[in-house]
Amino acid sequence: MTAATARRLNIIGLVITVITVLCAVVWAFPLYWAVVSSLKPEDEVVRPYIELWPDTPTLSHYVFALTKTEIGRWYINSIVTAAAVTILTVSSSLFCGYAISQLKFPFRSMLWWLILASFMVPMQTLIINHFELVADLGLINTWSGIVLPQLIHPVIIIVYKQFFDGVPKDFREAAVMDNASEWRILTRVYIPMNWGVTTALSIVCFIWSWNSFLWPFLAVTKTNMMTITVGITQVNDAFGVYYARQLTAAVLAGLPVALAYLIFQRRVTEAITLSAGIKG
Amino acid sequence: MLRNRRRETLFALALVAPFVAIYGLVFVYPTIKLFMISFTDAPLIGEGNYVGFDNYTRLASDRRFNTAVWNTAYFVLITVVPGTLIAFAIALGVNRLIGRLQAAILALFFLPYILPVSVVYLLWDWTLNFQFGIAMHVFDLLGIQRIPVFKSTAWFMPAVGVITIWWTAGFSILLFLAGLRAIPAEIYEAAALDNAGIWSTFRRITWPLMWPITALVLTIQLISQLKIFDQVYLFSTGGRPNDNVVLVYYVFQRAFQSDQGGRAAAVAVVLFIIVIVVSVLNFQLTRLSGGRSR
Amino acid sequence: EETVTWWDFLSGGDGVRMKQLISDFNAAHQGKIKIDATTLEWGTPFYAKVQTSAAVGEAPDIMTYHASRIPLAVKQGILQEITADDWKTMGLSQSDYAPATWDAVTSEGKQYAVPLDTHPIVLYYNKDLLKKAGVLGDDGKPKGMDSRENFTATLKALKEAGVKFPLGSVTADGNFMFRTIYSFMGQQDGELMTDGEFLAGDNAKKLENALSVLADWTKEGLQSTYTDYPATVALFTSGEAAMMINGVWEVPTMTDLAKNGKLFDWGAVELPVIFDHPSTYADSHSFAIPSNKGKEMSPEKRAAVLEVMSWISKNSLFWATAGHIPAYGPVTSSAEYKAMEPNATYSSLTTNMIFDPKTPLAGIAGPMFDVMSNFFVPTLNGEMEPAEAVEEIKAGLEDL
Amino acid sequence: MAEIRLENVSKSFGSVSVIKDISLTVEAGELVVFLGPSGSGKSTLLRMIAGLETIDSGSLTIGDVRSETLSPGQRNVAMVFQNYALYPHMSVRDNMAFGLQNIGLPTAEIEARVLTAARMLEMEHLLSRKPAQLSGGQRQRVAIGRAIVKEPKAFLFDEPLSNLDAALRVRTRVELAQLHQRMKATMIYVTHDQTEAMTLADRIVVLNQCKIEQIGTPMEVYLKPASRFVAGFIGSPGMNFLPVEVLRPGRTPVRLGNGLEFEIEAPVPQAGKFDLGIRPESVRIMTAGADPSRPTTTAQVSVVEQLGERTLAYCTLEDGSQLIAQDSGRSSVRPGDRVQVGLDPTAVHLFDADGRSYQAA
Amino acid sequence: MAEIRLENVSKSFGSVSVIKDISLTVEAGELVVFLGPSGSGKSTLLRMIAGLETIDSGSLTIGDVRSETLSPGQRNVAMVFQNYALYPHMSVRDNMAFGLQNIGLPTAEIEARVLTAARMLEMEHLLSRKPAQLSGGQRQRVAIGRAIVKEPKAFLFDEPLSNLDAALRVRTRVELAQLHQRMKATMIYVTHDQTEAMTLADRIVVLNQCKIEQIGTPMEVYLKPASRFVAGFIGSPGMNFLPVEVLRPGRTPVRLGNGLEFEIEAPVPQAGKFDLGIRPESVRIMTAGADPSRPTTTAQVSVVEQLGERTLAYCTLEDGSQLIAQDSGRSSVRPGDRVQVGLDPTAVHLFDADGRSYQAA
Ligand SMILES: Nc1ncnc2c1ncn2[C@@H]1O[C@H](COP(=O)(O)OP(=O)(O)OP(=O)(O)O)[C@@H](O)[C@H]1O
Ligand SMILES: Nc1ncnc2c1ncn2[C@@H]1O[C@H](COP(=O)(O)OP(=O)(O)OP(=O)(O)O)[C@@H](O)[C@H]1O
Ligand SMILES: [Mg+2]
Ligand SMILES: [Mg+2]
Repeated sequence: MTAATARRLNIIGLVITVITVLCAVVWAFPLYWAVVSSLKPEDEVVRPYIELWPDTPTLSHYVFALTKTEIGRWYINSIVTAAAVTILTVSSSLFCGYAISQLKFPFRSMLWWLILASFMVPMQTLIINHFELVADLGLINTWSGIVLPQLIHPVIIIVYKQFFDGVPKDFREAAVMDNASEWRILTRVYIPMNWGVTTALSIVCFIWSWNSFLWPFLAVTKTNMMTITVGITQVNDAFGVYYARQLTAAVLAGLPVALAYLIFQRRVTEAITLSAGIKG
Repeated sequence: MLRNRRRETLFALALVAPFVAIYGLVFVYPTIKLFMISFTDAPLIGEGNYVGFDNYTRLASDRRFNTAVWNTAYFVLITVVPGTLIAFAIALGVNRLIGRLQAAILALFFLPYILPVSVVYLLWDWTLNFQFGIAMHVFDLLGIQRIPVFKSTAWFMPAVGVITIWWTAGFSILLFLAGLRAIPAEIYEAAALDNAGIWSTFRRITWPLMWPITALVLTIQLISQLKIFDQVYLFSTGGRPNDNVVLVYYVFQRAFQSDQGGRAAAVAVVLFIIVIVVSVLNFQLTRLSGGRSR
Repeated sequence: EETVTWWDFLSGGDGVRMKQLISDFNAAHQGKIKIDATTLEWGTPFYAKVQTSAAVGEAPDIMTYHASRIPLAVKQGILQEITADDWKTMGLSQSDYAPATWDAVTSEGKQYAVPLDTHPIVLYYNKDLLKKAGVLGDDGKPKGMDSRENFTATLKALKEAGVKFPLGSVTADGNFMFRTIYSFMGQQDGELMTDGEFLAGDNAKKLENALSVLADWTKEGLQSTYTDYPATVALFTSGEAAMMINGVWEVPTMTDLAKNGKLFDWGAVELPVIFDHPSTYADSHSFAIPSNKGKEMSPEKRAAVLEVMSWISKNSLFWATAGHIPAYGPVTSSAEYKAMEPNATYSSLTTNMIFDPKTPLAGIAGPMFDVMSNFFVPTLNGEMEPAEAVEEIKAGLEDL
Repeated sequence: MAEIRLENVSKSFGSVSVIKDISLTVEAGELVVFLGPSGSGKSTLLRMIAGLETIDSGSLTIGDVRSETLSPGQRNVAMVFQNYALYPHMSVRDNMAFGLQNIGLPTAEIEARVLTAARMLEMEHLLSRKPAQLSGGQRQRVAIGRAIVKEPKAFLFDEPLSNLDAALRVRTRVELAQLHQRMKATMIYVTHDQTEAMTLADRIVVLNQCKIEQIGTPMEVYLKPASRFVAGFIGSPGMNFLPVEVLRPGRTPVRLGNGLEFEIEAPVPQAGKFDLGIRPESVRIMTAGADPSRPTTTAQVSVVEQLGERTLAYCTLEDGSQLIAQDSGRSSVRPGDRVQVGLDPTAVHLFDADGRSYQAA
Repeated sequence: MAEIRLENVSKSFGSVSVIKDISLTVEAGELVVFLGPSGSGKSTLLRMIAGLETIDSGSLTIGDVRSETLSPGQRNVAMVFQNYALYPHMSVRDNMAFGLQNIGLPTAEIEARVLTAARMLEMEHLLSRKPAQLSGGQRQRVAIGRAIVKEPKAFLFDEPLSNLDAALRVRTRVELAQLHQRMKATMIYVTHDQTEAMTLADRIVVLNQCKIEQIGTPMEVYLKPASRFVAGFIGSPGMNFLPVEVLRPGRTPVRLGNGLEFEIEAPVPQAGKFDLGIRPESVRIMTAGADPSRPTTTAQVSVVEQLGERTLAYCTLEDGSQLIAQDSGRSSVRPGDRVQVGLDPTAVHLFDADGRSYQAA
């Protein structure tokens, strides 16, 4: 009974591990399938049986997308606007979250409730108002116009506040004893101590901005100002059989963020781990 | 602490100023405008005449609005709790792994989160394509009747629900992992010495200790699923949009397809109120049940 | 030099051809007019964008527009009238267009767009399979094109000959099927809207008739079910479906495949006459001039825009290679066009064309589409009885 | 180095009074330890001196500067926190330099001061490490180093050793003592560990319930506790207390609960019930042939703690009162033994019902 | 209660050997303390007994049951963790009941056991509180209570007091000793604080670098350390070591670095260089008229620690070697004084270069 139980426990553990790995593979399969399909010629794509690897792998769809469109320009637009959204949102949220968490000022709690409430408003419903606003400001077809309405992500402030709340107040006091000004306390103590969460939030914010479609679509009327998600729809064809080409477009739109995530993954998970600060 | 009140206030105001400026410009102002438009018969864009509460009162007898409310509720029902549980289960599985394997598996589970919704749509539309979708080939192999997933009302919401869970679980998984890692190993060792089996360890230790995180994830999920739109819109075009309509989609239809900005705004306001009410309820609920389980 | 800002929603093969036309135009007008073109996503996004942009004065100088959307656009006041003077300046006139086409761009007696083409749906067929099943007529057209019974017999014969799907239909997409169903209504002189009333009188019955034809084909296994657009094309081109009802814009797909030797012997004809007389649904790509709020268009600019519309209309023979039927009569009556196959074969149907009902609710990506689509899909795939669907559609339309 | 003078200082958090009218002068160069049980207000007092808490009333003078209203930075005192509060993202060097950079000292000067401090604390080789890479004792030194470089008027320590394990604690304690001797700096040191207090302090301030119970050198506090609280709190284990009846003031016989009578010098105003306090080392297990002049009584041993260099016997007298007696390291006493314990009448204290001390001898 | 027997037990983490071939028998009812510096493998050994770490080789018998392969639950031992590892979300009652519920005991029986344990630990009034609402000492008692209710074959404690402050530590230490006496349970207790070890243990197992250095009663370990490591590690402060030259084996003169010669009983095989070990309490500050028979030498006092009941003087001999001498509590020695220190020649130990001990007298 003795060794048997130990072994049984081990076997249960092993089974759970195997199940997890299998689930992960199934989970990610659509991603694989999309990539593989995009490497097949169209007529191979629609074969009535499962073909896990192309018979005749082809990059023709990629060549098409990369040469027949202004995709390079779209990437630049996406990178610039998503980066701007990320930097501006994360920094303004950081400052605001810090002030709400650490400083006393009038209307603090009212601001906090407003921010919580804004998390509950579906941003899509404001899009027309945003459009009028941006048009009034003369920012249609500009990077600023694409960026401006995306600058509100209440969640980021909420998370920042939680993290700043979690920093032991000793550090603040130590810095005060060290004659540090408020600005230096923020920039030299609180921000560096929260690099992890900042990375995580930046990546998430970048993902959100990169993936937004409806707003950049409305805000841009020139091909050379389109972001990748908007531009890539030109690769699609309303007619004919173009599964592979559409999937290629999808892969091209998603790839840079996927790569960025994989590069930064370690820091994201570390940050999240540090966030044991999330209290109930 | 001895503080210089005036300096602190000034500094705080300087810090919040950029945010408040943007916030006022792109959130507060448009929201107020939205409220005001909801009392007019404005088109998608431009001015309209004041019509009082007409836009609200007619919602009561609006069949599509009803459908939208129920569909939204149904969608919340089938995604929020299952999505949270699935993410929890995955986090438990991933948490057992170590080193590179853990990183790799976590990446596989997280990657869908980074995709734009249009890509998610393409992927799944393709995977579940009635003629050529790989899932249908699998069904054939298993001897199951093929299912026109996005064209039948019975399957539509569950399918979009599953896809939504697939798409958004990554974020919840990260939160759960954080929570799991915060539970000291010694608690589990104590439980092992206390003869607790896998199940009772989970039920009596892990679950209650994770409750705060679970409540957090539930809240985030609840709020975002109430605001569901893109997936439903994309998957239902050409299919049965009016049967699958959800609240934000209905706003979209009214605004963009019917050119009725005023009526759309009214629906948006109602949705906003629903979200607030439900969040407050949810908050009380999780606090109550949290109080019970701790 | 005038720069003309141009928006279109033409992607894929259409897009390639239009880009060609544009660059030809630019070459021909070097130093005088330059088109600066942007392609935007087809459908709701495009029209929402046009509307919002026009409202803030950010709309282009010229844009492609579906004729079916003109009533809505006129109501929204986002289109400029094309005046008689304009027509004269362009060197075009009513007589250059088929009456139905001219009517399609006319709203309350005024014209709001210049038609570029009409794009009806047609019946594509696989001559090899038809021949094998013995239903290919001597004229090279399918047999049984004259009545419901005969056409159904043709389909059955194909089925018996082992064809998996005698007819490929885009049964997964109600929006698309609207074209076929509306055509069948037209064959009974049915109307969706009569004096502002939906499905008045026996029009409901006519819609039910139209639906039951297709529903019956499904029931008898003669038609592919839950097939989305590309799948339909794929079924046809791979030989699994012997015939296919689809837009003329798929012609290039076939021609290209055939050129590469990847296709069987194929043909395209006007839809079969299921009911009383031939009738085919069509829409028209046209050019329209948005009325930009708060922005007056300079006469020079307007002249340039008119020149664009005129030039492209007159040079639309190349556009015909996209399958569409050029709207400008002189082009279709030219010898070059007559030599184009299968375009010439189906160009005759311009006399039998019907367009969308004239209501702001109609048109591509309009709310009427959604209502219909919602019930077409279940009906065409055997989940719902046509009579019930008609009831629902009527109720849904009235809800708008 | 500067003198720190508190006069009639009070503080409350909301309605809770935490410091009640405390006056205290810490001489320049002196090391004063605040000792007291948890919640007695030690940290609060320290933080008031540092400027991290406001002072409700009373005055604070550091050096010759009235400081109640100065901001923490301006007071020029340095504080070493309980958990050190080292900036985890900065190297040791940066941790020490941060405060100097804040006041805009030239880089060369900063570098020089950091190096001097590092040399003094023998941690030059650690300068580029991050706190996470240091041992507990090393972190403690960094925290001190961070204070030293400021060349402050005074050092404030808030339980700096409480996070260290016992062995490390002893070592760092000695290091701190040596540092103080070398620097002759004014230091205030908060702890509730009295071994630390005894070994480090020039003077000890015993706090209890928001008030000062006693101020004195360690030996004064140990030998002449001003109150029963101090007597019980100081010493490990603390003083034994036995109920006793004073029969007559003056040199006089007292009677324990078990009836034992003996004479002590009792400077009490009148006869009556008192508590007699006597430290374990003044209670000896009597072996045959021991000093017969001591008052002796019988006791039952319940627990024996052999500490090596001495042995503690936890005894119960006949009337049930508890008493800890000390024996030599190589004691043969076993739990359950009945033994004779002898009290040293010259080392007893008397406390009245209010805890006031009346020193014998 | 059950005997615990380890035979030739080894353990490594990856390539790091952490336990090397240890054999040890803990008698039923005995309280054995594992004592050793950080990283010596104490916790690992304990966790191996508990079943929280696997045993690489060797055998483990608890009671009469071979237990290497049993799961932790089946071994029926209870462990009290360093930080208690109480379930934070359960009440005290549930914390104690959890283990019993897991083995399916009837509710009434569980309730009874929990109540008994609570009564024994005097915490009946705490039963419905959550751990967060308890003080450190109370938490400790809950952790013990959780162990008691299991009625285990043995208790394992992993530094259970290390999180408590000094005062509480002393109190709970005494409570633990009393508990052991009442229950007569087999207990293994891990610590690196030797006061705890000395006061609690029936026997002490001194671990160093993954091996057992010595097993013995506290006084054996204190008085007859088997090695220089044990001698230096036990005692607070530890033993003094002075380099010494043995002139001749047998009863024989030795010479210190400063030239002082005196005679000790030296059971060493031959003459040569040794280390002489002598505890602080055997090194006395000589006052005029003290025992003239002791070997005496001159020393310079550097630090004086007045601990109240005794005083430690850190001295430097003329040759620079360091020595701690003990004086009475009311000592008048001051840093900087030159004093005469007298060694007790009957209390010296000799250690060879390998650390092997040669006991004098
Ligand atoms: N911010 C506060 N608000 C209210 N009461 C407080 C606050 N800070 C401290 N106290 C109370 O003031 C009293 C003194 O606290 P203080 O921290 O000075 O004690 P301490 O002597 O340092 O104790 P310890 O040894 O536990 O650190 C305690 O009763 C505490 O509860
Ligand atoms: N999981 C592990 N992997 C690798 N090495 C380990 C692991 N656990 C412990 N060790 C190593 O084993 C040795 C013994 O560790 P152990 O925890 O038993 O020491 P200890 O005596 O309890 O020390 P402490 O007093 O600091 O608790 C240490 O050197 C430690 O670094
Ligand atoms: Mg304190
Ligand atoms: Mg340990």
